[in-house]
Amino acid sequence: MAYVAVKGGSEAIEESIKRLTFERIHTQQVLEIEAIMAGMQGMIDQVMSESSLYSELLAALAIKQAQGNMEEAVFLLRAHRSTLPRNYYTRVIETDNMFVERRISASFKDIPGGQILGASYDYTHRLMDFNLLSESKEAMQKWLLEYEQESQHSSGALTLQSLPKVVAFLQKEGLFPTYEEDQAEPLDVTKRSVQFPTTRSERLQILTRGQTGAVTSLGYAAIRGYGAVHPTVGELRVGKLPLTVAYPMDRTNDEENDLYIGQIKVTEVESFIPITTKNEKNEEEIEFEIGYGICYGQNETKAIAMSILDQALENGNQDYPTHDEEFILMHIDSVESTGFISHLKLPHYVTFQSKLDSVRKIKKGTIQHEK
Amino acid sequence: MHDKPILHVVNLKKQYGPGCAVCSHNHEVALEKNRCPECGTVFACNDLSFDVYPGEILGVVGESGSGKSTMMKCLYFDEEVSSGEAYISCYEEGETNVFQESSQKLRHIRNTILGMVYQNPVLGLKMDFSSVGNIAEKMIAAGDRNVNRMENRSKVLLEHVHIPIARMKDEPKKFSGGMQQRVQIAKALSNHPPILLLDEVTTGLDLSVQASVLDLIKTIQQELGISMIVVSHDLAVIRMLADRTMVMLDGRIIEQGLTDQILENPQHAYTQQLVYSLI
Amino acid sequence: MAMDVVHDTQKGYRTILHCMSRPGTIENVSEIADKVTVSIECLSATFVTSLTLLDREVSFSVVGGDTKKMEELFVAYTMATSASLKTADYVFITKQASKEQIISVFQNVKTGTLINPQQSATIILETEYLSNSGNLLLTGPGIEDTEEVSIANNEYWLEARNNVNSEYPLGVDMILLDEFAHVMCLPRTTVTKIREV
Amino acid sequence: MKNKTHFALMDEGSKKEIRRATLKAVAIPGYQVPFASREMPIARGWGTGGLQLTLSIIGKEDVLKVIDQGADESVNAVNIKKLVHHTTGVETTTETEDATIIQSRHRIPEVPVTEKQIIVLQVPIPEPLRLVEPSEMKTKQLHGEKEYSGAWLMLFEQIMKYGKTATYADHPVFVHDRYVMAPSPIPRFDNIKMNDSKALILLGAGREKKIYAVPPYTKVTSLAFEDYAMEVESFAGKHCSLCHSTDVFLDELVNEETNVTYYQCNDTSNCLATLNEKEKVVEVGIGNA
Repeated sequence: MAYVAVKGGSEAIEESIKRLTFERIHTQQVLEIEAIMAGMQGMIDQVMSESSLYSELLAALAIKQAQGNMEEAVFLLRAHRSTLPRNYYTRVIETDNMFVERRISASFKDIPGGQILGASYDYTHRLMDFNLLSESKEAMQKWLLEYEQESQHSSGALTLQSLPKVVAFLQKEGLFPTYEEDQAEPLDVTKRSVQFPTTRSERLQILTRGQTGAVTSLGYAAIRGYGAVHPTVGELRVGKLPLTVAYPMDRTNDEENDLYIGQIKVTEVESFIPITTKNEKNEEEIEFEIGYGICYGQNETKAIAMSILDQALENGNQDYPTHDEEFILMHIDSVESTGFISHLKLPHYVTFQSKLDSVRKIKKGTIQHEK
Repeated sequence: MHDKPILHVVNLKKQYGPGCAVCSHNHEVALEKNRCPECGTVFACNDLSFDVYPGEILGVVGESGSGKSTMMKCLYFDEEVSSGEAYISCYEEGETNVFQESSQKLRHIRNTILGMVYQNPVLGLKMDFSSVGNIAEKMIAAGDRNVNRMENRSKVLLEHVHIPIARMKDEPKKFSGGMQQRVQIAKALSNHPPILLLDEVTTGLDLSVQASVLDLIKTIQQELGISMIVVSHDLAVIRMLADRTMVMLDGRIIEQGLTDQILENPQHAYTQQLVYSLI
Repeated sequence: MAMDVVHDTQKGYRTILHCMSRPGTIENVSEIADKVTVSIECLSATFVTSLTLLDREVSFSVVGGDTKKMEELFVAYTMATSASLKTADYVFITKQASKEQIISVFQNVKTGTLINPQQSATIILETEYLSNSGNLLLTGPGIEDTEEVSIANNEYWLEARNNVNSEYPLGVDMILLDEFAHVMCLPRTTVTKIREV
Repeated sequence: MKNKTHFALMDEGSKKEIRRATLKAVAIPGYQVPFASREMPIARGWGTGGLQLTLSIIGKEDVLKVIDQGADESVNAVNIKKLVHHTTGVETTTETEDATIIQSRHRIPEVPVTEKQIIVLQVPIPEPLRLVEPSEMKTKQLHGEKEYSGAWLMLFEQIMKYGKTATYADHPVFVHDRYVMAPSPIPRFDNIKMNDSKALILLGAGREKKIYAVPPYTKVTSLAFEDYAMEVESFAGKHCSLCHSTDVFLDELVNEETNVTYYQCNDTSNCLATLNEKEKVVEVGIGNA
């Protein structure tokens, strides 16, 4: 009988969860957290970015618990985030001071400090490497030895360096307007609700938390024709940023006393986008603006797409949904979209009964009318 | 004629742009037409002051770009004024400057005291809703909660504007421009607004339809004593409807008075040009 | 025994929620207030309320008496920011406040906007006594028929409150506290009337 | 790594934010107060708004009842109840009378609620004007200006088309003569229970990040024209096949073997109570004989 579905819920749930555990462990292969952390950096980065919680360990745990299901892993980490008190904000970070591991510019061949390719899939051939089916530790060690013997890798450590921004050089030349620094305290979208129209700090947070696929698709739509953004990647950099917080009991707010709390790896993109503005005389002019993208870990597509959407939303345009902040910001969050889609699986008996009643009455009414 | 105006407007100003030292002080001299050559600010309505008396039709005539449509939008609160005052005698006893009121109160004034017929029916109608629904919307906004009463009143009004009752459930998007305009008029009249604003309502209509719409407006005004502001670039319309007339040019009122007097003895060069071209 | 930041603030909050839902109803938080051991310049119930509602995401202002000590105390315990009367989310009016000071609070606090009426101040007012017999009659949401209350010195601010609440939904909500750790609330929807003798 | 969860799961800062929003919601009946909305261990759209409200108000002495579509044993109700119990240790119940907090999806219990209780309703779409206007910024403006002709017009159009209003569950209500509010997808049958309710009613939409409230003894009317009353779901001539109640909301069921339609109480705990009551009467009757 249909009614059984809503009865005996407790047992049904227990059984379903047991089954899930069975699926995870029945082959009796223990998936070590270390193995996920060592070999699944891409997934970890994506999970950290979408859940806006930077912890490689917790991300790896979430991936393990979710059996590699990304939306589930993000969900786990987000839910965990809700239980953590957050009493401090870090100091503002100047990304000029990033320890750069990779840095490219699509706008200029010669950028001061040079292009640094770093680690990238960009020029790999996407051919299946069947050798990985049987990879041995010995082979790994041999490869590493050879790698270190090559002279440029002799230091062993990463070639970290602090480089100035590409845009800074252009600003010196007067090609980019110089803006006054916005010292307004950013609004934390996870602590107070977003109001439309939003501030840029709110937009950037929601974009960087956005589901990678959603951000990418919408950024793509914005440059393909359903938007009015024509970007060039001015600078894309991947590297590490040190984080500090003000010493809690320090009333002088002296930066000397700041506490170092660790570092995060990020991908940062500054896209150069030409826009039309009006000068003091109300005449139209063309200027470059920067679309900004940043996300945890190495996730370049998302960061670029974010920079496109940032710019699209910065210059609203009623003709395109990709420039409509409600359309973009309300629909790219992984937990929200997957949650609402999946809630359709919940029983809707009462609502359906109500619908049925209404439809029947209308039908009856029409028949009476016709008589 | 009458002692107290139903609508009293003082120095209504609407500018687009920030203004600068040059145009903010002495724009009389500085402006090119209505635009400041220094900062590009446009003064769409520049210190408009006028009164509308109970039961009269005030005509507003001027070329396109003279600021008359912007003025109407300001009076219907579609646009926020840059500065100025307006007093409505049946709101707070005419002692409150309505331009200073909260949006909640403006909405109430608009729903209960004002009616508006836009030049473009798209602005005044929901094209996907039934015509009767469109007319009812205004009555609903004014607080009516009785379906039969609203339906009956809609039928009367539709008949008034010569739209067959059989088509009352059709959406305006299925209608011709003239029919849409007539639905809009029916809608604006539905809640007996003391003040009705009509912006180029007959523009774009066939001559025969024009005549019947104008007739309709005149009849309604006489029957119900509604005060109206009728904006038109067409002096013929103004001549037929308006008791008094003001002439606008480059965001300013250059002449106002009894319509007959203005037509017979125009003072301003621009008005003279208008009047003579009519003859 | 010290106040428990989890369970006592929960209780404090439920009391305020109950009172806010039922204006005129008087409850007390003495059980929690008695646990307050720090030396403070305000009523214990006020301190309980501050711990219940404030944290680093909101701002507050204190009016009346030596406000500096109280401000420091609230900042230290809740990490909330001290702000001007015009921008504060929570305004505490102490027993020491003069009539003029109280009226000036009502004239200056934020009352929200029509789009966001919740962005209005909550006033926490210390008063000598609150009781359920008196000639102040309350009606509005949360009140079945009429509530009769008396609030010490309400004549100081009743009119100012009426003015600030004149265009609903704009307005301010009040939490009233007395020396016996009684709590009563007056949300903006509550209409007051003095009983005519 | 610490394994123990904090009381009521959320950190105190999160609770405080929800509590502050809730107080404003009570002070402005029917107005949707925005809040940050934390991610919960259950999915968005599965009752996270209600859950956050429950977790922010609940204390050790509370007794919790959770129902989904009227049933205590519905999977989602059980799941939410389990989560709250695990993180707070509070007592749970299926008896409506015993509960101090009743979290519900799509129903208000048949048993009259009391002044001691708080009803928490889960809301999927809190904006009653969403069908009229997709933009949040614009709907906020409409509420601000008390401009509800769009909502009324929808009903008017239905009457013009069908001869009567054709709303389903979630028929909009007018609260304290100021705000049009989505009562959450409760059947029209339950709307009346919101008017002058003895209990405080809190409504939470987690995904849409809104909290709103109907304080006790507050005027709540279903949107309806003078001459076209809102019709509640009708079960005239039908009764519960188990307890034979007639004045309750019924689920329509079909016997798989005979293909005959029959009805059962939607509120399962009330059905059981009625049955027990009847047993008692029968027992007493036997005893007397």
